[in-house]
Amino acid sequence: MAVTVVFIGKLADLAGEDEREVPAPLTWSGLAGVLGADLAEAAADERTKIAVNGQVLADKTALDAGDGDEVALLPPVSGG
Amino acid sequence: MAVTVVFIGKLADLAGEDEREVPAPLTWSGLAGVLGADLAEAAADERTKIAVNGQVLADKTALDAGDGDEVALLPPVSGG
Amino acid sequence: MAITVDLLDAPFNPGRFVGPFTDAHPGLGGVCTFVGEVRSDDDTVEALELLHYERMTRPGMEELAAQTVRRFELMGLLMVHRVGVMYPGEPIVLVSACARHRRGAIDAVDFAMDHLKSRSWFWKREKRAGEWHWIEPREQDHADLARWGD
Amino acid sequence: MAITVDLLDAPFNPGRFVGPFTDAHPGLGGVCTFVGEVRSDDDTVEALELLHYERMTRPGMEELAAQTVRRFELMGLLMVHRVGVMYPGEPIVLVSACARHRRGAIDAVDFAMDHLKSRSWFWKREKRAGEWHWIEPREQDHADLARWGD
Repeated sequence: MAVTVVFIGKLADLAGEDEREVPAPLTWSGLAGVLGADLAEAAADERTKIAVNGQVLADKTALDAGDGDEVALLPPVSGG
Repeated sequence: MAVTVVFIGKLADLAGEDEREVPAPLTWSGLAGVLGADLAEAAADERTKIAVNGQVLADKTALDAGDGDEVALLPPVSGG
Repeated sequence: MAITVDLLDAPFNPGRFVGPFTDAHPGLGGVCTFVGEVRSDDDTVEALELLHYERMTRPGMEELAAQTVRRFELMGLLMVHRVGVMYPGEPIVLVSACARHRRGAIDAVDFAMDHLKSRSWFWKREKRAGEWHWIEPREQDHADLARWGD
Repeated sequence: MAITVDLLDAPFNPGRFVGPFTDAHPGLGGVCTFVGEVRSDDDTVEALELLHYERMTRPGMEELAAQTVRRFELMGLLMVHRVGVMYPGEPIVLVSACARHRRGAIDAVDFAMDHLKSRSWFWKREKRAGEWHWIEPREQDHADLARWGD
């Protein structure tokens, strides 16, 4: 009954860890309650993308992850 | 009292040799008399360039090579 | 036709990849290769770290490689990227393209590099004076990408 | 900054040139390399011969190399060309450019190759069914050159 949230780059710095298990389901409106205000604010930044199981959400406010899903919070890529 | 005439590529085929010593001076009007009609005609082809001591003549009809000069007849380059 | 995509977490020698790659494509007209290294612009950058997200970074590179091969009608494409901590002078990225004609090979490398630099799932930070700093996307990278109209 | 121009009358291994060339430019951001080989498009081309005129071909390549370095602000440029009789699969030409930024390195190779292919003092013939045939300039080569507006 868990969702794995993966934090990348500076969002991992903010979270203080690379990933965290949170209770399913995880929705956009539930994000602040689960991750805290700072991370929810960073997730809301227009340049932050959210992927579920490796697929980027076209509309991240439609987030609705269930048991076993992996949700990644992706800051802007800085290039290889 | 000689000019070296260098033939490149298909002009060497036409000349039957890679170079030839001819009496100085060698001028445009004297070319047919010295090299023969076939080579003079090939030299007159608008795509054929003439170089004297490695410098391409802007106007090949101004050819006027003296003793020790090297005159090259250059067909169109075909690329490396 | 062969596509090779790899992510490496330790220093690599580009020649070790390019030689066998070229030899594997008899009949090629040209092979173009780009190697990007950690610059030592100044003495302030002590190290660079590239992070990736395996389940997105690798599929993204594979899709880019397939797209590049189709667009430029390549005979083969090699795409190798470092992740982890790197020091000035170490190779970061290697892209090599085999084609029947030179224009395809050169343009393919140009295209693949522009996309790797701006649209791939990598995050970068630099260490200066003992402190790590996250690198934001550069405007130039987006301008580079706009050249391809895709 | 180093410019190396060479004409070779025997087969060569590009890696033997590129490795030391790259190593000689610490601090580079990127190195782009193009190697052109004798294609085996079909079985009809048995061999290719490139003729040159030493007193014009070598200075012409040196001038092209210097122009390329200036135009793309390179850290170094390597330009090696075969002459003589070559067989399918053998390298004909190698151009490698070191620069601080990738765009300079890639564009420099593109520029140098277009000019080598269409404006350098080389004459080519191909052997098909035992007969040698002179190769005329290709329209495409001139179109390639027109891209650079020089």
